[in-house]
Amino acid sequence: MRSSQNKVTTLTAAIASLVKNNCHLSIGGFTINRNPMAAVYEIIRQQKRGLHLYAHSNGQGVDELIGAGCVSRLEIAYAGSGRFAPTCIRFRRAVERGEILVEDYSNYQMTLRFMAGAMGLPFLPTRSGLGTDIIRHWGFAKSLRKNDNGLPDQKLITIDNPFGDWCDSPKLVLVPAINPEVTIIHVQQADRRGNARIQGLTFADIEQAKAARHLIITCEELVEEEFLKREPDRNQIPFIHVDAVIPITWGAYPTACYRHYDYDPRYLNNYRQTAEDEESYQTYLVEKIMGCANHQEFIALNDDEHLKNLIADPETGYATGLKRN
Amino acid sequence: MRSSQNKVTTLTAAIASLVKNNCHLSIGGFTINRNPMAAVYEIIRQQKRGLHLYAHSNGQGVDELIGAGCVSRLEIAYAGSGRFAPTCIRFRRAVERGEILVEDYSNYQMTLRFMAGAMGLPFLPTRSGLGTDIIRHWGFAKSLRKNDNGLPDQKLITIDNPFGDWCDSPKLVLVPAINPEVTIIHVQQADRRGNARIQGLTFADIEQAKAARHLIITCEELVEEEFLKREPDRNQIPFIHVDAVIPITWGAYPTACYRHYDYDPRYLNNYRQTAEDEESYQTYLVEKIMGCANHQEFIALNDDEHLKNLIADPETGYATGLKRN
Amino acid sequence: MIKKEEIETGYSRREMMTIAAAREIKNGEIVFCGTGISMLAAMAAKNISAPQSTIFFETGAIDSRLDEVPLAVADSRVMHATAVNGGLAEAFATMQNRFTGSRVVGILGAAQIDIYGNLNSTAIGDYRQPEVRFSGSGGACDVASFVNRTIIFMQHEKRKFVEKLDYFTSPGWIDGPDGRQKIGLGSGGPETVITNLGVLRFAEESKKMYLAACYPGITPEEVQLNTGFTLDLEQAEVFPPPTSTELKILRQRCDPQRLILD
Amino acid sequence: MIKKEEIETGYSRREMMTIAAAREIKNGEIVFCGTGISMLAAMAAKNISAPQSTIFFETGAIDSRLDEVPLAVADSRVMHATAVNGGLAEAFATMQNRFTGSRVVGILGAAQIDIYGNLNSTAIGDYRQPEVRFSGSGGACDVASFVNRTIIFMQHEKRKFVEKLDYFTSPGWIDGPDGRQKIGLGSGGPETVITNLGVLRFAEESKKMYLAACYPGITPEEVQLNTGFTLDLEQAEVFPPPTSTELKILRQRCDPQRLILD
Repeated sequence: MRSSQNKVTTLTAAIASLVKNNCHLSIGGFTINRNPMAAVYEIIRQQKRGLHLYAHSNGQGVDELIGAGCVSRLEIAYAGSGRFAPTCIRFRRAVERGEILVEDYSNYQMTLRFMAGAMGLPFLPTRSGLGTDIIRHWGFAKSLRKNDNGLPDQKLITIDNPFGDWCDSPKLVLVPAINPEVTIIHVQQADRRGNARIQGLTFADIEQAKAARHLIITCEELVEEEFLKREPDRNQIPFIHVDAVIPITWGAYPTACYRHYDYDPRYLNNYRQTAEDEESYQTYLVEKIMGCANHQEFIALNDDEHLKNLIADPETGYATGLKRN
Repeated sequence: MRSSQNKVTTLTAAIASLVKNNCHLSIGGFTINRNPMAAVYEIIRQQKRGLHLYAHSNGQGVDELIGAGCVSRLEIAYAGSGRFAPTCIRFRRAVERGEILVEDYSNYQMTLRFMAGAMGLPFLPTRSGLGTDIIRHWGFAKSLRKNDNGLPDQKLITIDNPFGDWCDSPKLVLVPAINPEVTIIHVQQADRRGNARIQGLTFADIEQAKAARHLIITCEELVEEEFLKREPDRNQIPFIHVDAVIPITWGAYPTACYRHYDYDPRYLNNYRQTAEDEESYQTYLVEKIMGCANHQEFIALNDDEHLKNLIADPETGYATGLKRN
Repeated sequence: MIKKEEIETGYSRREMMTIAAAREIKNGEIVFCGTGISMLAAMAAKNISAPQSTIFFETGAIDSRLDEVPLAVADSRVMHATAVNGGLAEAFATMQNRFTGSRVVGILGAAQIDIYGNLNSTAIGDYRQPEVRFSGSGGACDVASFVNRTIIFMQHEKRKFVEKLDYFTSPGWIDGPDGRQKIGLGSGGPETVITNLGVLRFAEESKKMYLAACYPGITPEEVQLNTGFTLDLEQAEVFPPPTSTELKILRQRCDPQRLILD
Repeated sequence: MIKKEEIETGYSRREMMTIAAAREIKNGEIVFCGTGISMLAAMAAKNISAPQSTIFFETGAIDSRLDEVPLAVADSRVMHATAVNGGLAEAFATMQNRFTGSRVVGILGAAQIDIYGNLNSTAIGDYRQPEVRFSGSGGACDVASFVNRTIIFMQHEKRKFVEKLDYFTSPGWIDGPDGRQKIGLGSGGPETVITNLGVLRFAEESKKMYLAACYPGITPEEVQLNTGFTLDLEQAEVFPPPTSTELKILRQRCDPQRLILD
């Protein structure tokens, strides 16, 4: 499939065929930017269960998947949505209630774990984490690890530098690779074969993409291959890694997509309030998410004027002067 | 110096102050592309001696430095100039005569060594090299390593995967970081503070740049900071790594500089013939290199018509239809 | 909403904290910012006393212009007019890098801090089923491990300044002057803790936190009362209040919408 | 300069070698190319039988268009109209990657080869002061370690097909069927050796090289005479000569200036 010349499909089909119950899934984006939200909502609609989810610092996407009951296990560095939710609400509740198992890493550790996966290595070293509870406390017990061959037998391993005092690093933490069964990222532009261009910060999306067995790319714009090939210095993901391409405008909404639209402060503030209350959260899920057949319908819940305010200014890449209180 | 707002200087001053005799130097570029040739020739003019040189696959730059007697030790993966010299001539001769010490790595190993340096790590792992003489044969003896605190005590170390069979990698080769005292790269565009943009392939230049204690950037074009900041996705090196910026047109000549000019087949073919003969090589050094006060004079040895033929076609980035026999 | 303290002094505690942190930033430094008040402190420093400091985010943005205050480190506002837009890999490598990391000052926050400046931003109670769960390390553990010095923002409450952390997320001085060296970390460590009551630093010989200054109107005893371990109060001075220039720049240039200040 | 063989057959040995290698490349494969003839073989395959193969260079170029033949893997010609222009780090990661590496076919050359397809491209004689020094591994050791299968180009001479390599640069089958596994490498290994005399492959049970085919006009005995170890000659067929279409495309589309073919 990865050498196919046309990978364009529907989100419904891609999620149905690649995101299985209990699978190991990684989603791109960071807190309130470029989360693959259309895909997240489709996963919720298809009522996937038991997902083993990986992210580094993810906010909205992770919180909605947890809130909808799709997630059993989570490996993460940070679950927050910036000022809109310093700690994600449904994440916090699920962990405190013991509804999901969570295993903590630092942001760089998660980045290196995806990078190791992308590089085809079992681990990468870092000095981050030495002496901390991130090493001492495991979220997943040894037995759970043994029974899932998608997990390494150990969380993190501290070693002495085999090169002695080279680089003034007497000790290193080895972080094990992640090779998710599926990664989903949202990008600004892709072509039918799957070549992709991210504008602005790439976060750890490239590493997450290349570490995965299967890669789903949702994109704001489907463009011609020739268009991307005119400036290949600006592309990051070659088609050889890609399984499915789905063009979806507003595909990251309510999170931001640099140079296309900003995050929606109204949505994110409402979400925080809604997420705090069990009943209103269930109503939100039923009406806003399950109640829409697809992302287009979900976006259409907004009036045009509201969406227009979120459109990025071509100069700065965000909605300059947007009311964000 | 690295936080200075204006790092523009002359090549003469930058080489004189940063490239000391016997220092550990790394140069960017790959075989016949984007070698920092203006800097190489200036090093030759200043008659630097005893350099400990690092490259991955470098052709022209390495060969000229060796030919001029500047180099004592070399760590490298590949010394060749493509079809113009499958093995670099002066390199080959110097090694066969025992005039320089050389230590061999693979291209990925060298890349990872620079990457480790850039990441502030003492080593990175790979599966490349397992079972080969690249691990068994050291170019530098233990005693030499002990006496130079710029070198790790061991060349390469093979370990068992501490995560067992995770990622089907029972064994790994650990490659030690390189932190050169100075790296020199040639880029297409830079601003006065040192922000830099490479067009086309980056080779391992970014890793080499960030691994170094001091970084000299030569650039085809000195541009305004605002120009680079308008499209930061296309920049690779932020000013915080940079010590000196020197604008030099044709700074990579006779190697290519994508989107600016092609390599010069006539020069490279003549060089190969010249390099084969001891006497003509000494004449070349005296007349062509030492005989020019600077790179501008060296470039001016060519008539305008010849240089015009090398100018890159704006569509393809190279000199389309160039006679290359 | 105007708070009582603001009516009395003409500035809020949050403004005082932001300016206190901004004053710690030296010209030429590379400033690692998290979300919220730390970002505002970096913006204030750049606009007031350290114009050649470089603001830098773990998301990969270096030297962001920040025409508007970002509400998260991944906010598109950090991506505009940067020197380079990279990713997390590049950002953390810059901090772990031996040549650039030593020029980075990190600004962090946490849910708990101990006397050696070690931080918890993960959980209260049992790790696997906590009483209170926080966001997690994010980049905090990385920054605290790599960079030359860190500035820490805290709300000054007894339950937050604790004898023993519920979860050890990010390394401070560990357990004393050679604590970091013993576990394999290089130089660096926390330098200043800025709270809503005053400024704390770490004693050279013990690396224990002491009270360096109280904000005008706060007594050292009040600080001790809100601290879960015994503080050396002997060296406490009165912290110089924000100048009108500092306040003006903070309010008008950095956060005119008061998105973070309120 | 027309060679004797070319007058007799209408094509040169170098053309025969290039086409023999091109025929090994499957549609949909990712083709790692070195400098020279291997690059031409990949171009020929893409233009003849494997239009959906992807040409890829260790320098970081993926899916280069190659309107003109490059004279080195860093030639600016490989940078034009690619899917992505990256660097060495990305290129080798693609080969070491568990999902993409298995779809890469690598084309390599060397100065010496042994019966298990292990390669020397470093030195003849003592490593530290060699009789003959070559360019060194470049990416050869990396490719030979990582990818699923490799095709090797060799000049067929006794001093190049040796019992024991002077320097072991790149792993083939090491010393037999479980050789790679013993040293910690995954699946993959050399599949075909293409020389100026014929095509050699590796026996399934022993992983020893055998003669699979001779070019028209070459006898198995001639091949053995130019090989420094004993070859199984029993399975040698006559290799089908280049078709006129293959020759036409190779000469007109791939290397009209005969920069590599001569």
